[in-house]
Amino acid sequence: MPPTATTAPRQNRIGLTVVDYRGGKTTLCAGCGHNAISERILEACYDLGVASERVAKFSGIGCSSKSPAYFLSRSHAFNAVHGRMPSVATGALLANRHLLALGVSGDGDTASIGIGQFVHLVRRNLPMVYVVENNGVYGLTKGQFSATADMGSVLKGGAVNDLPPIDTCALAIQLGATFVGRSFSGDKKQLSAMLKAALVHRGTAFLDVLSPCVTFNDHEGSTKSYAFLKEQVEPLQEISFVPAFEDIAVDYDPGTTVAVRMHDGSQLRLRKLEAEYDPSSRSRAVARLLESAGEETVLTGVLFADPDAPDFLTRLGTVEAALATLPERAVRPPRAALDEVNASLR
Amino acid sequence: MPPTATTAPRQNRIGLTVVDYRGGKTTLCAGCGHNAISERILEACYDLGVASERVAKFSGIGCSSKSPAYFLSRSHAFNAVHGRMPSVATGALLANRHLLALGVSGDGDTASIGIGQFVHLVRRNLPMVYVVENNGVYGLTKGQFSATADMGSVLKGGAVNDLPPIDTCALAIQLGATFVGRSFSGDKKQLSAMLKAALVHRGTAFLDVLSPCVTFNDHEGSTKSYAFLKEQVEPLQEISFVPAFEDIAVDYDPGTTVAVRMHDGSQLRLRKLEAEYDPSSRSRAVARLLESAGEETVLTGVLFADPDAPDFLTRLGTVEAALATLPERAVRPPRAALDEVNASLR
Amino acid sequence: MTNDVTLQVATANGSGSQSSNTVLLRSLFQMGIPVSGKNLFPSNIAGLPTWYTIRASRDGYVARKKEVDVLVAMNPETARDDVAALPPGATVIYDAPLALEGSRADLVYYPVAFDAVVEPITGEAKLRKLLRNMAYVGVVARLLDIEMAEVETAIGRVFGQKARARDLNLAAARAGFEAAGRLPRRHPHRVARMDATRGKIVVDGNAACALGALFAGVTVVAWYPITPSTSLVETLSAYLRRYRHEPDGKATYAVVQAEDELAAMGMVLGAGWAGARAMTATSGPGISLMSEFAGLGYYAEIPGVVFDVQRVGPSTGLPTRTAQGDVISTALLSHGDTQQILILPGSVEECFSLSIEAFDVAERFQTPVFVLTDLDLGMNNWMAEPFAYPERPMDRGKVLGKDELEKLGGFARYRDVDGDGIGWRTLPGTDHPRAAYFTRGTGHDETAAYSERSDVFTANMDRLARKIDGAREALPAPVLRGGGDARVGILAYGSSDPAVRECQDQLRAEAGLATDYLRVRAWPFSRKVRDFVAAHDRVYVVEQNRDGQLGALLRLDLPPEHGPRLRAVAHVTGLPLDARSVTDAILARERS
Amino acid sequence: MTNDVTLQVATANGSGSQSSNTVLLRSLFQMGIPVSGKNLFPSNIAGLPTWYTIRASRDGYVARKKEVDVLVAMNPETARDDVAALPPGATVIYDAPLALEGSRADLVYYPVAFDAVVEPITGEAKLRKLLRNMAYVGVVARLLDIEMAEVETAIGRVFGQKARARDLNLAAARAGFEAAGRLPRRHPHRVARMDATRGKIVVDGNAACALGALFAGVTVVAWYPITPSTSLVETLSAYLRRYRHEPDGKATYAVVQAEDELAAMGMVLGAGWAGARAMTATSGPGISLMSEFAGLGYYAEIPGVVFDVQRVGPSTGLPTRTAQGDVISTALLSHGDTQQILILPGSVEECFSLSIEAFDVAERFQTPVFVLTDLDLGMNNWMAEPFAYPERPMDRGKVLGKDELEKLGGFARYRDVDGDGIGWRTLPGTDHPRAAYFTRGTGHDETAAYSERSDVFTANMDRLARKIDGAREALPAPVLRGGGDARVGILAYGSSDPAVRECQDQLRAEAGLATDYLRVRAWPFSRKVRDFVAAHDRVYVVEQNRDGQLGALLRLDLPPEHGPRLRAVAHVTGLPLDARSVTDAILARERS
Ligand SMILES: Cc1ncc(C[n+]2csc(CCOP(=O)(O)OP(=O)(O)O)c2C)c(N)n1
Ligand SMILES: Cc1ncc(C[n+]2csc(CCOP(=O)(O)OP(=O)(O)O)c2C)c(N)n1
Ligand code: SF4
Ligand code: SF4
Ligand SMILES: [Mg+2]
Ligand SMILES: [Mg+2]
Repeated sequence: MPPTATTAPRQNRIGLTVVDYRGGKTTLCAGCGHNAISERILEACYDLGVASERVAKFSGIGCSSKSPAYFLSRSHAFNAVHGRMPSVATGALLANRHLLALGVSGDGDTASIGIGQFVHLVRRNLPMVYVVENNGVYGLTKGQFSATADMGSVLKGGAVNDLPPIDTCALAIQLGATFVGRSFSGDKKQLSAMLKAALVHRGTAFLDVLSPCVTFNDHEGSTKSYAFLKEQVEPLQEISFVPAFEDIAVDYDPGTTVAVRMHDGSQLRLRKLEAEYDPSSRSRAVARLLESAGEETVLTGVLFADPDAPDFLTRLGTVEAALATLPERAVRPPRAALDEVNASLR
Repeated sequence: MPPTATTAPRQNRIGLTVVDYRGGKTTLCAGCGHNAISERILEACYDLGVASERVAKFSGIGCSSKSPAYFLSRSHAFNAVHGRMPSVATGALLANRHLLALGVSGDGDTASIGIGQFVHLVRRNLPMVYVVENNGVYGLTKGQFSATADMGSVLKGGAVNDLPPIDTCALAIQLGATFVGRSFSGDKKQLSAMLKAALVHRGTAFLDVLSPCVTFNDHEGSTKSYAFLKEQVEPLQEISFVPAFEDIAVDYDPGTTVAVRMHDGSQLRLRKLEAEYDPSSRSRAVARLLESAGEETVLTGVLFADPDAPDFLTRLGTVEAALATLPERAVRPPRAALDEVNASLR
Repeated sequence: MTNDVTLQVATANGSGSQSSNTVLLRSLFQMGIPVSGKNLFPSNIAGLPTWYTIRASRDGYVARKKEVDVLVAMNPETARDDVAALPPGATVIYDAPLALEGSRADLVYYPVAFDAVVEPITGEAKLRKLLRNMAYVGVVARLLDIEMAEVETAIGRVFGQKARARDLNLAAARAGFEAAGRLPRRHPHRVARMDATRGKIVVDGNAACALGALFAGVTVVAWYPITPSTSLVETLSAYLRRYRHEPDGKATYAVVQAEDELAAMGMVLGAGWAGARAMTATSGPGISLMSEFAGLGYYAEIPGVVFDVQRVGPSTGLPTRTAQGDVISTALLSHGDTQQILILPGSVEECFSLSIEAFDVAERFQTPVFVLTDLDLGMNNWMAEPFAYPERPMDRGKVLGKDELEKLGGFARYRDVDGDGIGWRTLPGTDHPRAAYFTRGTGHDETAAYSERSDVFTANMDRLARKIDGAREALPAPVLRGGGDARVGILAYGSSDPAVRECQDQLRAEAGLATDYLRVRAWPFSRKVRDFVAAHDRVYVVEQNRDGQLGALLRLDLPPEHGPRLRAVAHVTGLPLDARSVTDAILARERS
Repeated sequence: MTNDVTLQVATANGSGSQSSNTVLLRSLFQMGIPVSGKNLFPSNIAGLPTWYTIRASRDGYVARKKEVDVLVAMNPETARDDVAALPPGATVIYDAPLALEGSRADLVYYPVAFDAVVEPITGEAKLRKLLRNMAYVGVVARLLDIEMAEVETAIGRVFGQKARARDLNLAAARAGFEAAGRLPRRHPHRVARMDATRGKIVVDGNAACALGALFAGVTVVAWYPITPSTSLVETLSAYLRRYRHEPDGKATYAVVQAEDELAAMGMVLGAGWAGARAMTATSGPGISLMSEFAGLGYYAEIPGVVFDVQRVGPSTGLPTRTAQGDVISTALLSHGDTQQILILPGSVEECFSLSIEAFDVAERFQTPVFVLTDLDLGMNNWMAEPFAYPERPMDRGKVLGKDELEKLGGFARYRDVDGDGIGWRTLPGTDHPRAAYFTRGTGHDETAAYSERSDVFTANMDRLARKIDGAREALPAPVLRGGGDARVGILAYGSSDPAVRECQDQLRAEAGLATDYLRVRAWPFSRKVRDFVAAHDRVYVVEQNRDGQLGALLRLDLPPEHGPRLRAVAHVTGLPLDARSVTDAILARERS
């Protein structure tokens, strides 16, 4: 769209302005990576013309889990208990399969206390966007290591982590997630494209987004600081996203670029920076991630995508309408049914 | 040892007979795979001359988790709550690092409710033998699918599983276990050798042992029945175990056989049946398992071994003696220490 | 001694005796005789001792009776103990090789060579083992005068379509019947046709709860298997499959086996928040695991129904024994000041009807509702009146839709606009820009916005207390038995009901003691409960736990000056409650 | 108005005001004036409003006082509200640009241009922002006559080795002091040196509990961070590092950050079972998550110490506010009939001494012990007597070693050989063939063997009840304040203590009402608690929760006829309790 000369605020394809996608004022620290991610989410929803009323935001507990309050205030939200966002989101989607579920969690919330529910959510391929804002620490409780902290990373007080990190992406790929990526809160372009793809994906779209905690984990010796990440982040691809409502027919070179056709007809274009990387193979993706374990390099990009796998809700074979609001006649069997039951028990 | 002519019962190297390793009478169903595994555990301990008094048995809840009552009655045991064996075992080992911890769990106990604690146990490389008696169902609650049930497997009542199984071995390898194997309750020789290696290993030795539930999951259509497994089990290696106290110098062909030197000097010999399989590479082991996912074939054998990685207790840097029984003078600082503290708070 | 007999069958579990016992129970039922059955089974799958007790009672008593009149001793492991426990004069039918006849002089013995009896029926040894159990049915039928025609009908019903199994079992029962014909009859007990079961059904409480949920229009079921609640969801699933698919095959429900109870409860809250009628079923350990979420449900005000089919705790306890031990911890489930609504069905009829009410209450009061039954009620078979179709439409509570929002111009989620402490809610997905609100377990103001203010917090908590208090008279009211003018009251709930009714009769018959009996059906208590205590000098609170848990809740609820009127009759043995124990306990206190 | 002043500082968190407030607190303390500080902070990391209240009281009152005498208004966001809340006649020191002077006519205003005051000190803007907060320290010092020498000593102490920070802060404080010299003094409050803090220490309750655990010889610590308990374990870890390494550097302890609270509790039980002194620390949500394991600990009889630093529930609630809301749910934690021992320290001294006792009690009674403190006690700084070295050796409870087993020839884990309900245990790893037993949460007999027998189950449960009942007089005894002969009693616990003491004085001074005050320190209650109620006409039960939780436990424990004597004074606002609220509540009841 060519920029217009008037001062009327820009509108997206459903006639809303960016302001309509805003949330409350953040109460996170200035400079916190999480704030940048909130911005990207808000923008991605604006750009895609997502109807906020269809969105349900979910989170657990932590600084990261507070962030759904800071975007999309027109969407319902459920800030659950620590580590238990997956089950709450599952329940809500069971009740209403038409919700667009957008979850934000932290590395502590997901990889420490929440790893069990995470594993099972991923295994079910529950259709939702699941973002982990990964800073390697528990921000809200003042900076203890989480289970994604790297070996050898040092806390402000000097403590050194000597346990291997859980690679939530490798785990998600291994266990059945159908769209998995890793990004960095500082990489606007990559993160935006990946968020958009995640939003249109039908299945578990898991994004591990490195998101420095400026207050407790942004110092020398930390492997989750801005400085460290700026140095070590290594994109596997250059990513662009062409929404279904735009013209897909723009050229690309199939030799260097993989085009992933998303469920809704959008296209995700991955211009390869690491030639051999193949985001369509679970086993090779996991192997590549495990090989890089222990290295300082942080691979980012779309790690795995299988846009057509059946999702959990589809597999359940429920009626098209939301179960939550089915009328009484649809859910209370008729008198004859009870008569039949009574007869069978006589 | 040549068999003697007398009728005196055979003794192991610490002068005990097999009877000394027995437990109570099993209350599991006749033919249950779990009973065979109990037998193998008992024999392995007898063969190695394990001092039962040093052993602490752990389990969660389930038919499988009952089984520690049926072997090694001279060992302390802790039958915990459902899915929480890992934390209890961790605590006990923290208290007494000299215990030989032997855990038996079920696929429901570990992969369903217990997956969170399992992930973290493995990540810590807690030194213990961790056996999952895997029948793909919850035996004790009468045969619902567990999270290791294969896609397409059918229950007696006709229900079909449509979720992918969690491959606990792939998970354990990915997350840091240092000895990982898969076996079948019906394969005496393989299971024995693997149990012995696990018992001498210093680190998390995880064994997923397929163990049919004759009552609820041994029918046609089940992928965990005796018939199915006998057909589909495919060993990656032929395994033998030479304990440290025996003569290691027996010949083997290094071209076809990998010899793994265990921490205590024992040797595990893996004669390769799948030439390329390399149990020393985490990434390749996981990739191989993921490739076989969805196939009917069940790969068994030693999937991964890293006998020299530091275990959790060693990393903690505690005194050699068990913390539990340190005398008062070792754990209550002297009066002068409190004086110093008081002074610092003035 | 007609139509007043308690029969106990001792076998090993997994031996197929369950079918035999059902046949016996049904035969009596078909003869019009009030009957009840109690299954006492071990917490494993096969091979351990099991007892099944059938009581036929012309007076309609269906509580467990401790004194066994006729023992069928099939299990060598327990036979001696079983015989030792009999009252003088009892009858023992036993497998001949057990040679029990010498063990006591004061019993009537009937040895039956069961192997020989079934030998002619089939050559398969494994099958013969099972058929021995149907043979004792024939023996019992002959010795108690149970009509063989009814036995045959019952066998036909139990084995249904499986023609071969049915025929073999028919043969075995007949063989037993024949064999018993040769026994010299020396015992007093017999049964004879009555007309006291016409139109009645036989069903267990778990099935009844399942049917309640079905007719309550449940749409989301998340669960994790645990004895004795498992069959509730499994039965519900079967009914849902039958009655809740659209013509195109699509389901109007979702049943999800969660990874554990925490997840199950999280799913229930997620679904309840999004507007579904959601439920789970569990037992004690699951309740403990749901604690954190239960507090969230209370504080964020989210509907959901939790069935707790109680078993014996603490901890894993006795998974296959019955108790009422989760009452107080469930009422106060979770840290901080929390109050959870409890519903306490006292019969299989109520398992059905109060389960339906539970869903209404949950949505009306926007809070988790716990339906507490127990193993006895849930897993044993009970006679009952046929279930009555719900006459009231579903009460979906206060939900604002798009149009209302448009009219109102907005809403405040936690504002007490109606003076009942209950706010209006909206459902996610409501297509209105003012519909959204932010649900959280942290402090919040009326608009659901985050707040740490003291006054906001306190006002909200006070409203919550008012809201739950306001449920007292909206919950199932207590039920009075007796004229209301006795000086002694009995208060009980749940599966204790049949024992307490029988106890009332015993007290009157044996000691001339008139009692009123109030059966409580919910917490927070109706004010009628206070009034009952106020109207009686002494109130015995009968319950199946050690610490007198409902009594404790009651004491906290009463005007303190009425506290001294309460007397606890609280015991947990794991066995269904029997009247004799209660009567003896009350008489001992009355006489002291 | 000398040495009776309450100062409130309003800032944003993360702005470094914590150091400034500590300097003020310590300066007063060093001047020998009884002082207390209350930090009211939000549940985020930086930028939201924070208040810190310092009370200097010549009478030694250390409870929060609602009426602020002097406000330091640094936070534009809250300044207007803060001023509005002041009592008439109060003093406002404020950042000049806030221009608060017009807001109310009945206050004394001191505008200070803080930016200008710190401007000369450094060119770094970020630093200047922090230094503004030290400048108000100088202003307050000047206006209240706090000695600058003590301020400087306190700054030296707070900034320790960091020479540059120290010097900058010294400069800022001095600059504030100078600036205030130019203000015309128009307020009545001042302080002057006393001698009431000599020899005392200043410490928070979490550090005191940590030190208790350290000197109790704790060896295994498993935890999961949660406000407000986090600093307990973090402080403990620091002390362990300092005092619990052998000369060769090896540790005599292990601290493990668990993956969650379920795991933390599992580790505690595993370690306690294996013989270690094991502990965890948590707050409400963690307690809920530990429910299932807590029941296992009770039933399988495993020692362990759980610190619950209570915050405001239900659910996530107000994580940075104080309450006593977990009392009843913790006492009855887990399904089935369970009873958990509670220990309730009422001061930082007791945080130390009773923590030590908790470990003895846990091992003596072989059961989990819950030490309940709260955010006020745990995270605020308190004056205290120096900690007293434990005089009694550790009580490791009944453990049989190899030699005893050899002599006895064996043992039965759950046999009540001593008549106190407590069996003897052995530790895994004991080198004796008879040492082993099988620990389980399922039914078990005296030898720890699996059992489903009713009589075995009931006998075991009765023994457990006896065991816990037997702890009554072994737990920390209640403490009486008053002659014991008043007609009105007050009963309270934990951090309510200072407010209740002050309230007693107010009641006497304002209404001539003499009271006796019994401070409860454990549950199950000592019989002295009953006696106290028996000896008083009315007993006010003061607690910081909505539902009167300890009062409920008390009502269940009293002879019922004493129930009517209890009156609940139960409120939770999230703020530390103040005397005025309690006094007013009691007087209102006394006068009605
Ligand atoms: C059950 C429970 N345990 C502990 C806590 C305390 N807690 C709050 S947030 C948090 C960790 C958050 O870490 P993460 O998810 O990484 O979020 P971040 O703050 O780093 O964004 C913890 C432990 C809690 N709220 N609930
Ligand atoms: C908290 C809790 N939830 C549920 C149960 C019920 N339960 C007992 S065993 C079991 C599953 C056991 O399955 P698995 O671990 O595979 O063991 P198996 O019986 O198949 O050997 C369940 C769900 C329980 N005991 N505790
Ligand atoms: S503490 Fe860290 S994670 Fe939390 S808001 Fe501040 S910077 Fe972000
Ligand atoms: S039910 Fe299955 S798992 Fe359990 S004992 Fe029987 S065969 Fe084994
Ligand atoms: Mg984090
Ligand atoms: Mg299983």
